[in-house]
Amino acid sequence: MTDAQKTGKYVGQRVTRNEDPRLLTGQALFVDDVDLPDMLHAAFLRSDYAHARVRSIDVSAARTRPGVVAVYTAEDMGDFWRPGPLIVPPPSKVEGIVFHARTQIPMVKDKARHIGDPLAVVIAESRYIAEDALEDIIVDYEPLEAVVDLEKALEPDAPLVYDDLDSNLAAHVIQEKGNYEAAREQADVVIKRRIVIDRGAAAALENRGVVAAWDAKSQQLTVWDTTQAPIPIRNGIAAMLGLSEHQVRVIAPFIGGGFGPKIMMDQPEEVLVPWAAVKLNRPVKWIEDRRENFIGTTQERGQIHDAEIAVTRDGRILGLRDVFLHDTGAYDPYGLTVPLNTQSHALSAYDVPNYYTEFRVVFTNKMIVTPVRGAGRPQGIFVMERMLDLAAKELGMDRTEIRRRNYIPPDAFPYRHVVIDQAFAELIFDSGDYEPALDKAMTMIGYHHFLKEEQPRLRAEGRHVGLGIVSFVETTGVGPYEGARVTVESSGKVSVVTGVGTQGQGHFTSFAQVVADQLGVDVRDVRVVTGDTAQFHWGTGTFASRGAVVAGNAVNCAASNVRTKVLKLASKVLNAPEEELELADGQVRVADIPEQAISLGELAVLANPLRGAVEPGTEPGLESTDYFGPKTCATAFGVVAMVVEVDPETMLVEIQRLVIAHDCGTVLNPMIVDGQIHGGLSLGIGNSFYEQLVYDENGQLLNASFMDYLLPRSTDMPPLIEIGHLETPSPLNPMGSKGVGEAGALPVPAAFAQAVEDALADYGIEILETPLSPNRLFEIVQAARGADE
Amino acid sequence: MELQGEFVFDGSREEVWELVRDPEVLSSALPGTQSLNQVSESEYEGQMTMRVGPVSGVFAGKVVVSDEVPPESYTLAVEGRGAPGFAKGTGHVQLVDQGDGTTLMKYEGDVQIGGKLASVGQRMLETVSKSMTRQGLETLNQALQARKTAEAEGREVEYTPPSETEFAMSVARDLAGEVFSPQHRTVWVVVAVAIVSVAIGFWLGRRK
Amino acid sequence: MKPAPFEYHAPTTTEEALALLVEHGYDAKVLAGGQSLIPTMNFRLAQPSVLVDLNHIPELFHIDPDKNGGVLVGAMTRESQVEHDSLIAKQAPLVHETMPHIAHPQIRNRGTFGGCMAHADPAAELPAVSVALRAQFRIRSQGSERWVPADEFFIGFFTTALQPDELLVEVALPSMPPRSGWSFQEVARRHGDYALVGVATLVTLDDRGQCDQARLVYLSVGDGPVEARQAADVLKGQTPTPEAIRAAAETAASADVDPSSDIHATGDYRRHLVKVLASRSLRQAFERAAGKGG
Amino acid sequence: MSALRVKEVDVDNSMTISVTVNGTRHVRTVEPRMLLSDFLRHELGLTGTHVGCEHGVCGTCTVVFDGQAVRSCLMFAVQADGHEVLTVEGLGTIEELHPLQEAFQDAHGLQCAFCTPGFLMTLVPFLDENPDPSEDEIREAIAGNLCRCTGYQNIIAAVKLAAERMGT
Repeated sequence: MTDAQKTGKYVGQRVTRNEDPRLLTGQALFVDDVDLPDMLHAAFLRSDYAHARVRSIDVSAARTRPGVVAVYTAEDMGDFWRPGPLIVPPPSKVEGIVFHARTQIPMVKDKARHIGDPLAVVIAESRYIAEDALEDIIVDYEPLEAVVDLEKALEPDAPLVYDDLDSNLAAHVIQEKGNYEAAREQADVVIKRRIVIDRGAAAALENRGVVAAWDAKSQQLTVWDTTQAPIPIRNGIAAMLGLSEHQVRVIAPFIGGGFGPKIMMDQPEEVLVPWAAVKLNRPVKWIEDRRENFIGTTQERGQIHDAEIAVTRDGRILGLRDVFLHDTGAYDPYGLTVPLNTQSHALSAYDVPNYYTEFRVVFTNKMIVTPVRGAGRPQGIFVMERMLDLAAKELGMDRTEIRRRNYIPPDAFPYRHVVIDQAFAELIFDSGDYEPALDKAMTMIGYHHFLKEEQPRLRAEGRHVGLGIVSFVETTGVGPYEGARVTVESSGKVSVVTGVGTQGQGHFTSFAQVVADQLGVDVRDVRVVTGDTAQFHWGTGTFASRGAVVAGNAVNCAASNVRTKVLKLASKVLNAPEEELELADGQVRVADIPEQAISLGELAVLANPLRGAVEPGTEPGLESTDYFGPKTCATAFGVVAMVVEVDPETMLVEIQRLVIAHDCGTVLNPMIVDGQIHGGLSLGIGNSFYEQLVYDENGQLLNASFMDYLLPRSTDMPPLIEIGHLETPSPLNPMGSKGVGEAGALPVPAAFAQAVEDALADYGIEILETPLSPNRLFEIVQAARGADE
Repeated sequence: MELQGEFVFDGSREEVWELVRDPEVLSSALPGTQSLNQVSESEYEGQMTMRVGPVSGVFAGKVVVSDEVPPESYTLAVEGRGAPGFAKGTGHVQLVDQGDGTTLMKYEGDVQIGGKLASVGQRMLETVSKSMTRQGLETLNQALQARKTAEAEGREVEYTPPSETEFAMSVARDLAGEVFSPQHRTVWVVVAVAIVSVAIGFWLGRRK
Repeated sequence: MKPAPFEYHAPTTTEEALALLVEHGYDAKVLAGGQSLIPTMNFRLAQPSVLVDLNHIPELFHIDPDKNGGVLVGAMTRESQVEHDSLIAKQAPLVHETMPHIAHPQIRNRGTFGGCMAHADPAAELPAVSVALRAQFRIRSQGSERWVPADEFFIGFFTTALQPDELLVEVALPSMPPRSGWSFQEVARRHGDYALVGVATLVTLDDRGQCDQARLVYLSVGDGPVEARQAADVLKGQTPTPEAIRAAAETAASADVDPSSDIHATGDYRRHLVKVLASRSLRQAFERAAGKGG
Repeated sequence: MSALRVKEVDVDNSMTISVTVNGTRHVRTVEPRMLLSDFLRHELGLTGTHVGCEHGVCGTCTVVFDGQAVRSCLMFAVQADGHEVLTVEGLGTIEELHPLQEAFQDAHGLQCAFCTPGFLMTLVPFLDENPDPSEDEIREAIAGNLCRCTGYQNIIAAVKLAAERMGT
């Protein structure tokens, strides 16, 4: 696509979504809507203990309950029982890396390692009966001491999550850039703090679910799965069941929110439900319930950082040292993606010459940790932004100034970060221009006005208002690749098929926009199919803010190829040189001679003749399949600013204003991009003040319901989120786009902490943790007061 | 969850000891008990129905008494398990003769709660446990007074087990023996307290 | 999360309902709005074997004027109806003001006034409000009826004076004396959540403008509604100055309550909120009693 | 050891009920314990009503019951016997959206759309009663519906837009 095409009739425009009418009328298919004749229903028995040896499981009573068709434990699986695959191995490029792979198991054989570990599955005529039967099962446990606290877990006498390992250390990684120790010697100011980030849930409104149907006659297995990655799941299920990949079709229909955990592949239920369907030769449905979602779906964020920043008197960062513990939970199938992201984002948008970063990944008796919208990035951003705030305070410097002085300058791109990141290569920032975004955010929030006039005035009235402003980068659009097939059908309508799944990101529209511009058709005439392996079976999935970037560019490539074919054929048919042809209104026509035209549908028929010969070396049809794989990540950037008011009596916090200046390169559909930002920010608000998974010392999750795990509601959001766009196109892909899916989630906790600290400036508190709560703020203030006395 | 506290019984240390270690107490005590077997000198197993507020469930329970130093101290290991989850606790109980005819009971223990009870019933666990423990001990003291009165009057201690609902109500109330007839319900009361606390601790509401 | 099986009955008269309760005893559970019971059943923490659904008994749905300006509310009256009722708004403004704090609109459309009382959740708003108002509860059993005052109705955690064969049929909300002021305040993590602490406050001034009586009834700080009687004593006969209010608030926090901790709030924080809410609610209530403000 | 259960109930105590959904009367025989949400979705095949928590917090399963928004996961199907239910399928069609649905599309008030039917069914009776709501009233009206994608901003915009269009 040429630069001129970056904003076309559709691309770059606010096009309302093609998929909405179906979604709005209840006509869109979600996994739990699949209803098949003779379908059975599964329910899982999960461990009562976070850590226990399972001596025996007595399922005899459950098996005899009327309506129960089967009850399986690990024993019944025979050779099919095996640990799942290591989805992401550790990057080989990092030297001296220690990594112990312990992938999750379908059902517990000997030891339950967290309260979500499945012990048995009941298959019955209805979910009601299946749940009745769960209560018939008697498990004899030998409870073991649970590993919960990250630091205690690494003490020499700690109980072991894995008896065959010497300790609970799952991985150890050190990366260095420059020489931090030497830099520290040069520093005027060195600040060291411990920073704690606690766990949260992804909490998509749709719980997970799997429906599997085996057709014995055609030897075909069809699986509907709430997955963000249908193709890898298909391959995994085929391997597990010993089927050819072509015997398995995985469909990810409409998905009710992903946010990360639905990328996780070969989860116990995803393996067991298809296995049971084949074994019983009847369709089986399992729909996770909300409590299961809290105890059986992966989570994220728990880390403890010991960070140290070395700065000069004029606010230049000489180096950062960050040593942290990362909680991976009971298994580590997703490798090091999350802590590597933390490592690569702790330097954020800043030109830091010296960096020492070291992490230990720790096994605990808690739910597995895999990426949740943000995926390790918010932790890194939180650490760096908090350290910069402390440094600014120490130096008596304006907080925006210290950031400005350290931004990677626009002429330093591509900027070598040196650290190896989750894409297994050295992180290189492709492009960026950070100061304009800072300026924009400052203007939008009225930075100077607020600090010089509004805040003093309100403080004089006894009100506790504060401002927070932080920057963030987000590596997006990671490889390896995605593909797409674009076909002009004989009706003149265009179909687009891609391997990624969709969970609300608007792919049915944004991909259609790209194609509609390339082929000159109405955007409503482009039908997009995602997430069906029978339609397209190459690709990885929708995660890491990569759908629009990677799959979007693949769609663009394929559409561009079709355009070439169209022009070539039309040139013959219309007897005009290609340069004189234009594609518009579903037609190819000779520019300036509108009556000399042919519709795309007619061309499609001509391209697929029923008689005659197809020229050697050409393909039939107006169709092309193409792939796109970016060399490295596209780096998005943004600045978030907010104004909060704290009620110092109750410690309730109100976010009064929230603005974001954001740069995600070329925007396909600003309406969709804004929506993604809104959603990310609301998760960020949750991670700041509402959402915290509380485990007790025995590894029991204490808030496994929406009553006690608090998602932000409409009344918890600021009155208005203001978004300012900047566009620094990525040089890594023809469309110049960068991802946006996770952006909002990254900076909010850091901005919130800064704003609350500012609002409560007269209490002299330091906030070194997230999420907060009114209760926690009360304690922090009490502690600060106690220290004063 | 840690539980600890003190309670003063109106009776001598020996009387209190006898009360809390009376096997008969164990076998007759708990309303809703469907079975109760003494497995060994210091171990009991049984099954009981609990209904408290909206929560109901059948729990299988086990109590093991150890480290007995009559009449000074003992350790209890308590386990109750049902479909809604489990409660498991150890408690150390110490009796101190106060020299004025009263006995100070000091208890400290750790209760572990798991399953659904833990994951969705958190909201008021501590409040419930605190209050239930206090009320359970008061019941016990009432039982002690009744026993002393009966002994003084030289008659048999009469016992009518309370109904499940009465039990729940009486535990919830600051009961003082209104419902509980004067009997000894020692260890099982403690078990009951632990399990009931857990059971009630779960609670759900419209606020969702 | 599907409920265990049960037997379902939908009587159309109170008598029928009472007969069913006698027949099934402890095994039966009364289904009013179901907004607390049904989630508990979905989690299978409640597994009643019989449900007696009161939704088909017309006589339990009403809001009527009572003698002396009071209001009679039928047990099955939906919370949303109470919320929007003009008689309630006029005669029981404390109730009117409290209703929007209860959960969310969908829950109030189904949840009932009496069901909330009979459920006796220590974190519920209406029990505290009913104690502050000195409401009376009409309880029926087969062949008899009794009235129980609010402070005797709530016994403890989810426990009321109701026997298994009894039904709460009506709640009488007495009118407030002249020169009365009211306030309902709560602190919740999010709007509509169970309050970390809440208080229903009712004060009455004598003709000299001094506090004749004050009632502060807290929720979420104990095993039921907790009335701060010592704080009230501090105010009695006092001119409601900021100092007097502060003293009462201190007393409420230090002497009247002993709140526990949970995952959302520690006992210390709750105690602190007891003080904050006492001040805020007393201030508002006294202003109203004096005819200033709302 | 036997199953730990208070009292076994005969599972086969089904009842025949008649429920009018979106104007059509449906007669079915169901167990008393069947939730109204499951009845709508799995007995009647009206899968537009979604289920997100089954403990009455998320609002995803909201339907209009006798004119009022209620959580269908907190009612038993037998309780709907003789009553009227309106679900998202009873609003507009793909070809002809209800003005509220149209406003949701225009204002981008939906992303994954799992929560959307619950919002719509909460808002239909709300807008009937409050044709010209303030922003705060809208926020309050939808406070019992969780959305994880939109941050609510565009939902609120959609409601304003719908109110504007429906008012004229």
